[in-house]
Amino acid sequence: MSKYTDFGTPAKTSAHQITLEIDGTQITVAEGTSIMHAAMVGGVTVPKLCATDSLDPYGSCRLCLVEIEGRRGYPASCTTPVAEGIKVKTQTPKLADIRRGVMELYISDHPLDCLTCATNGDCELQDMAGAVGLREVRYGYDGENHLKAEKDTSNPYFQFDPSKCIVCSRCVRACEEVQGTYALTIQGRGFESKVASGTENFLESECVSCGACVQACPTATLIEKSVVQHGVPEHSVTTTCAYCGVGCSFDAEMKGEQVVRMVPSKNGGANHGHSCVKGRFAWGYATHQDRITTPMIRKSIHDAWTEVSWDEAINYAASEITRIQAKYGKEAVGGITSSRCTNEEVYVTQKLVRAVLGTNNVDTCARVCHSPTGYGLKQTLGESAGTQTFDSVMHSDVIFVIGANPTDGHPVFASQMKRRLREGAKLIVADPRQIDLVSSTHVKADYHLKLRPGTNVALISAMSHVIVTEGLVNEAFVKERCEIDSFEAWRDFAAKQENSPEALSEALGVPAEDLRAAARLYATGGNAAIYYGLGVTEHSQGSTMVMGIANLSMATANVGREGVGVNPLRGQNNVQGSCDMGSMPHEYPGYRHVSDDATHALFETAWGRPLSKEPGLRIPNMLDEAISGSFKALYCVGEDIVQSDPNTQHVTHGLESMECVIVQDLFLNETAMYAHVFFPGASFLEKSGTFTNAERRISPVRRVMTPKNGYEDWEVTAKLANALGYPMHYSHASDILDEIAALTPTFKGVSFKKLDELGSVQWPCDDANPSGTPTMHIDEFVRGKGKFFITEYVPTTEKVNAKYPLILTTGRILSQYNVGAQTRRTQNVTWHTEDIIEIHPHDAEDRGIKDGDWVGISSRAGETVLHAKITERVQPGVVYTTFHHPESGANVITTDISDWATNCPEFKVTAVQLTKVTQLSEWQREYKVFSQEQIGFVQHPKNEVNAKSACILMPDVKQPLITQTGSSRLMVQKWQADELKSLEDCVAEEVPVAMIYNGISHAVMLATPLDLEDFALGFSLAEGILNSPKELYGIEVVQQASGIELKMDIASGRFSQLKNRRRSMTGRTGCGLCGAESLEQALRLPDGVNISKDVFDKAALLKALKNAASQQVLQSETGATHASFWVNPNGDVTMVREDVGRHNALDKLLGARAQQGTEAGFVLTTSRASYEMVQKVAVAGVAMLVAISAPTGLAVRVAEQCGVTLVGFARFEQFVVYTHPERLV
Amino acid sequence: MVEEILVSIEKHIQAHINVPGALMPLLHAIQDDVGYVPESSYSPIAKALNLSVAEIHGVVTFYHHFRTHAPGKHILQICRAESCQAMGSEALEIYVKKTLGVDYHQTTSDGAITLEPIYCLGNCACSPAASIDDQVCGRVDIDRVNEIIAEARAA
Amino acid sequence: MAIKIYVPRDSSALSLGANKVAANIQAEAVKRGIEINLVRNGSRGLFWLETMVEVATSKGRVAYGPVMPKDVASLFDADFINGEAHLLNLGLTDEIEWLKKQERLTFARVGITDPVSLEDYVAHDGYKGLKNALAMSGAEIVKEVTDSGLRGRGGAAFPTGIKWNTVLNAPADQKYIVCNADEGDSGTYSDRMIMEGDPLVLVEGMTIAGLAVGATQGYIYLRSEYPDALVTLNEAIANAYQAGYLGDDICGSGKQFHLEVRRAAGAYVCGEETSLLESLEGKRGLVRFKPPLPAIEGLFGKPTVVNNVISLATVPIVLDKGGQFYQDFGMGRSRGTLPIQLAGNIKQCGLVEKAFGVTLRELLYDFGGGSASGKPIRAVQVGGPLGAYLPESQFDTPLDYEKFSEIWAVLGHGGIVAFDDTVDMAKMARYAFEFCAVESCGKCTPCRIGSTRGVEVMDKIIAKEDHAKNITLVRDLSDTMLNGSLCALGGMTPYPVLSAMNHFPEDFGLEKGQAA
Amino acid sequence: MNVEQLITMANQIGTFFKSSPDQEQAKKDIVMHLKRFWALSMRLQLIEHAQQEGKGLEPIVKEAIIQHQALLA
Repeated sequence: MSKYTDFGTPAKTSAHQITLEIDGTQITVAEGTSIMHAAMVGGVTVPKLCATDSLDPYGSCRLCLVEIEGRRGYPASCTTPVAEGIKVKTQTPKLADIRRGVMELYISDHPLDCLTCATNGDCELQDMAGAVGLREVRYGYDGENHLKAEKDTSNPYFQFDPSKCIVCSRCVRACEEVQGTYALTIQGRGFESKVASGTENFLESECVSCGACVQACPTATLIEKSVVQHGVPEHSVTTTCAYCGVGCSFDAEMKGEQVVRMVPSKNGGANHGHSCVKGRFAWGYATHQDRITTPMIRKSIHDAWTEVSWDEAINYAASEITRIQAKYGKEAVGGITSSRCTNEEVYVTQKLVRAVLGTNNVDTCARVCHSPTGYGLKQTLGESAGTQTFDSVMHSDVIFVIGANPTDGHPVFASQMKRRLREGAKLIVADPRQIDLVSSTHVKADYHLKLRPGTNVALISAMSHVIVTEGLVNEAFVKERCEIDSFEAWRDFAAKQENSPEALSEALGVPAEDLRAAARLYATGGNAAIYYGLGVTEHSQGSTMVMGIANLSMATANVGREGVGVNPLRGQNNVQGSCDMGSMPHEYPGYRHVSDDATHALFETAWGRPLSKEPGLRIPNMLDEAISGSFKALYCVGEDIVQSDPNTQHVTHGLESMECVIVQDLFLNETAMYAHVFFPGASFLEKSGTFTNAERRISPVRRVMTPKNGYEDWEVTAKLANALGYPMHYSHASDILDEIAALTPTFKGVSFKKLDELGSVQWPCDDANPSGTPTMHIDEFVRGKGKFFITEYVPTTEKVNAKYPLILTTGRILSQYNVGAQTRRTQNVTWHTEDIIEIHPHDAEDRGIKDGDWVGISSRAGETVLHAKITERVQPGVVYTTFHHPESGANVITTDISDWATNCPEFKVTAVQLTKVTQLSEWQREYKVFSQEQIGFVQHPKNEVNAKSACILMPDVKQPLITQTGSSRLMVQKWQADELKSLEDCVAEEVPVAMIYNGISHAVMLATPLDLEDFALGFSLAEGILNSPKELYGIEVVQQASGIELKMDIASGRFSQLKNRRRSMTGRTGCGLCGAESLEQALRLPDGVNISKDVFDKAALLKALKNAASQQVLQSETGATHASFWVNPNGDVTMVREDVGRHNALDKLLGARAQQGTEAGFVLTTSRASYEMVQKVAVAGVAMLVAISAPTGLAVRVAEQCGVTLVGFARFEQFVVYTHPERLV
Repeated sequence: MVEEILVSIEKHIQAHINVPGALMPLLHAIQDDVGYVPESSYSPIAKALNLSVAEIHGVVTFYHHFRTHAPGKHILQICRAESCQAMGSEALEIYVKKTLGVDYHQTTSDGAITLEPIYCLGNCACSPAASIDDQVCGRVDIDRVNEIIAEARAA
Repeated sequence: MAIKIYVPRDSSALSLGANKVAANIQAEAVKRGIEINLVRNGSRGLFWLETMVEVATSKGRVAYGPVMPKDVASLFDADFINGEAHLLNLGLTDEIEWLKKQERLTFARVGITDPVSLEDYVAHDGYKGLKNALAMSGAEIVKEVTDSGLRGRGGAAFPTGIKWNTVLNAPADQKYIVCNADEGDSGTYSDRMIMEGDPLVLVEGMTIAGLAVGATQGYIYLRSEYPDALVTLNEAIANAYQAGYLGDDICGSGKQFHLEVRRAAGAYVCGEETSLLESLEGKRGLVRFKPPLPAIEGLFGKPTVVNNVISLATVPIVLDKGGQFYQDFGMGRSRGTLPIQLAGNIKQCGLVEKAFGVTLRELLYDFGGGSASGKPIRAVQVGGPLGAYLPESQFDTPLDYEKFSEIWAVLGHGGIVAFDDTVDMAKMARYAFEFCAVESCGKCTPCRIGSTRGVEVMDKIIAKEDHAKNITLVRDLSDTMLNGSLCALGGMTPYPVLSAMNHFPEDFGLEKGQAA
Repeated sequence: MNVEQLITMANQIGTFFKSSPDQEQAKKDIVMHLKRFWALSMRLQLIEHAQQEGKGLEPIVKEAIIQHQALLA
């Protein structure tokens, strides 16, 4: 499958070339190259197992031994460097013997299950056994071995099967060398050597699931579960990750339209074959059942959605925009694009707004993240972009990280940075919180400047003061490269006593000596590079700080070559690109102002429409104008402003004030809940285009599967333009890119053809730089001379006081991405199920808060409730949370305060108070009701996760759908003697249990997860699969997310009988879940249910209970049957069906009802309520199921998610309401 | 007890924090003090030395000298190397195992003695050799080993 | 004037009750009102005579041995403090034939001095070498060592001077001297005897090495099985610091050298220099591949001299008396002396320092006095658990690196373990694999899996299961391990296995002629 | 839109530029910033407010707006 040559050891660069002879061929390579690598260069393949060119040589497998003329022994070619004139033989009879001998040893401790192994055909061990000609293992298989070693399936994405491990240590080394986490080791020694994490299992370990170990494994020991499931892929397409600003290249390895796995591309310019848990594994959202694939429209946000055709949706949207512009004027509409969009999508959207709608009201989500970067770097250096490539960090001697958390936010680049740090580069971290880089495995910051949130500019002033007053300015550089007047003004400003570390130390909360030492290190430690993130930009002085950073780099000559520079770490995949593409209201593509005459003329000519020369509204301005009544329609592409923008109440108020909100997205996101038109979006796997990462690297996004929604996103925008009377005739994203290149000097040389050739290219790419520009500002700044700005520290107006004594700052976490719309719909939730609030032990103590308590967080803007985590990672007075879950309402509490230059919100500083609480905040409770209502408005609400996430915070339904316990406790409402009481109840559990024989899943039963071994044996005997308990060699109970697997090892004779039986069978015997053979098929939430909104009177329920019994004819005769009743809202039983089976009785009733029309009412059953019964009722759209007996825990959770009211123990004058009590009045 | 152990572990960690290649001396210090290297020490050691828990696990399990659980009150080691074999150590091993009722790496039911194999104590001129709690014994015959066991049990 | 009585503190002597003997002497002297000065010296190396007590008399030191604790009273009764006759009286120590026949250069002071006493050390020619070295340049010191012909006594026999020269010429901000004191070979104990009997000679040797190559920090990597050596070393180092022989200003020269003992933790493979370095760095003791040599990238990636205890302990005499003096001993390319350790089934086990060239037979019979059991010596393993087994027919081989190599054997660390005719060589071959399995670091496949398979195949051979096939298999496996292993542990395990099979085929169920 | 919001934003801009040693230049910079980054509707509203006393506006901001209102409108 791999399309890459593995040279075995990393390439070496050296000016000195060495020529040697390998198998008679003269080969010339750089000095330091291994013989193995040289051989591969010369086309000679040497057998190998422990060597791979992403890792340093190791020399353990001993397959790659060679003979060198005149030297003793058989040196390993991976660890032996080339030498001038040596003659190497890679194939001799002696070498063949040794290799075969080694391979014989390997195979003597390896299962012989190649044919049924998941990597059959994609296994290096298998290949090597063939290559060395192993025909026999004379040791036999009765010796000591590891074949019974237990499999570790704890990680949701990959499994570890030590029985297949050859202890090559590639996984351990990859975790160390490539990822830098050191989560793996070899445990024990000698024959007992075993890959281990030192913890219970992979999931419990320090592993960050980057996949490097899986990538490195030459066998099936560490393997993606998706490959186990789907088999080895058959073709691959190289594309670009849609997560963070690192912009990793991936090979989507496919089977037809099925993605089998995403493999980081070795040729990736940003990632060089590395990945993180998001890009590598969290792509399942693209095919998640929550995807909405049919366009929808509605008149009001309080109406249900109507599914319509694409044409209808487009025409409706166009007519609304036209109507609104006619009524309120051109400026009453606008568009917002997302940094998750491709360059081409952003381009066509801003083109639509500017050329078709005739306004510059277009903005992008960079507004709320890196807009100060664009502004600040443009002002100082002349270009709104970072100055370096990621690889540049390998030349840095001092790395200064400010307000960024690369190991969580930019993990793949962080790994590279950590590699450089392990090589000895110095590290300064400026962050209020102790991020991992401050102190983690083999990394320790030389200085952690633990400043108070909101004091960045004081920090940069203090450091500038040291540099200016201690003679650390590089005068020659400044004189040659910078505007001297601006420098002098800055110098005089910085030199003021009020800017000294001593003067600012208290405001910063950082000792003056640390500030001085850090400044000296930055100025004098060699190549010094600054990496910064949203901790710099998301402040009221965000732009000031960016300019301060640029000042510092210019003053010390740390810009304009490799290893130095100013490096904004862009949050999302295409922040750089979306800004480049003219999505800001004041700029055309390439950062050219809308008022600039030449540019204006260029675009007017190219687009053939009159264009406005006035800057448009920014996102917050749009919302403000909406509230004040002059902004009425919004086209929002791929962005979820309700969740991601500050002061949620303000955002939703703005949206509610609009007449037409058009949302284009994969999912019914939070913003879509306020929309009138929904255009289904395409995932990155379904479209073509380009993303531009944080290092200005334009990488191709290639379509690997057909869009589920029918169109790529740019096509939808183009259709809208067409409907608005402006034809856009693009046949492919490449046409758009060509137009961009034609109109934008910095992109002049960019084309899909070039990207195919080079893989990726860093802009500026033009005639002078046809292969792009890795490092900017080399001889001259883009603006000519660099310009210094005075950066006076102005404390934010968001101040702590007695009422709000703590500062809340926000950030993100490795496993989740931004608003979580993607990652929450993957198994990444395993690591981060909810947003929590971090609080220092002192602050917690003061407030009586304990770890895990519910804590109310109130600010001047609002209040929300999260679970507390007590940690010294935060400093006293500072609390911290993430914003990945909508119900967390992190932005309910953030304020409107924003950057002075760009309106980038001050997410990082909110004054709050924390108190221990017992219930969710009012906003959260309202949100829950509102979001559930909105989900209900979708005709086909494939709403599992949405619904789940909407209620996941509720203590009573917090657990996952599947439990592993025999029973669960939950809070219920009991109605007894006209009194409603909340009490705790205990319900039995049922769980899908798969019967798996010798690896083949045969049947799935719903069972209480107790005594499962007995269940397995009893079932097997009863079903005639086994004749005697002796034929069952072993049972393994494996807990999966979707249920429990009973893996039975049965006699081979019985197994072949079972296979024959299955082949000849039309249906399966045994009473399991009908048709389900595997766990994946077992638990399906009803698809497309439309639960009626009926409400019922309690009296009607009690009445029905009284009357029902008398209507059971068969039961009264036999005393042995179940019945299901249809009860109308008056409490009259209008239909009854009986059967020996409770499911059958229900099916009969629902069947009859389907025939006889849809009278309002609910179902009453004489039995207990199982998961399947709830499912049946939900599919039929029935709002309430009343059971005489108890429900199961699974039934309760499913009912909760489907919106069904579930009542149990309904007898005599009492009943217990388990879910949706709001329906009973 | 557990608290005490953690306190003394922390003390040793602090004493070794700036030692180059600190892990081995630190593990020795902990084992000398506590009698073994508790797995609960991995995480604080890792944090202090900027190592991973996995690395510490790898190191502890590599060296046979380190143990992760408390041994018996006394540790009896019998040399299994060639010189001692040449002088009849095999019979001695069999005898000791039978007498104590344990195999290697096991502890007698009264918790008094943990039996361990050892490969050379450097006492080859006085084979067969054994050691009890780091005290080497030479020319160990059945009588001598009975004496050693009795003394250990009495102590 | 107090009477000087010597009772060794050597751990072999301790293992035979030397502490009890010393305590009894002390008590008895008090009881009898005799003023004595009890010195705890190293062992003279005549272990069949331990505990050997010496008394300083006007005629010289008189030895008594083997002294059991219960003998002490009778010694006093016999007036041993004046060297008088007793059943255990061995005469003047210097006149003991066994010692007289030796050429003790490295072991010149062992058993004579108080190991941790600097005065005693200096009084017996200690620190003369260092004094000379301090007046020389690094290159001059290296040349002297090179000229001596000293080869690594750890087993690999690499010329010490050449190794030092590489480190001398490697530019670096920091270099290290590492002493390999992980003496794990069965049948060897000379390192231990030096460290317990004359640790200062090692300290001096390492200091000279530091001066020679420009290293300022030394580590002694000491096996954890030597707790007594740890105590003597630390005492000696502390005393050397105190007296200004270690530290920032050695003997007022302005040159610095620091020294620290680090304990190993029970891994034979850490006697291999690269895994030793890994272990010193706090890692799993996995073998590193070479190049890079430790001399270029050693401890913490810096140029490092890694030498065995005996090699370093021999340096002071080389610097004291000159390279030529040392070079004059020995034969062929094996120059100087070798401290040989007699062990196993030998009547008179002990340390024999002789110039290269002495034969095995002389050692086994002239020094050793034949087997302890009185039965014929059937096999001898030289050079530790990875050394070949030699039959009687090879006993006339002179101890010389090259001569041993010619008969597919190794001298190693100079340990000789004898077996009488009750030995089952198939079991010894099995044990060789077993030892390898117990001690394999697990990095390379031939050693990791091969050692365990070797045990299994030997079991089958011993059980006569598929005999012919398994004989072939064990030879093939040996070939794979020999040629394929990363280090000597796996690579030399075939030495004992194949030599046993070739020299003693009958123990493997083979006819004599079937052997090779 | 809410004029208070505009005042806050304008004052923030003023605060940045007023640290320049040249106050006339600072005023120009304030106005140019508003001109380049603010929508016309917002600018007009701000001018109107500045003309009517300009309550809440920092003096330098108010002066800048009044002084350069032709440029802004």
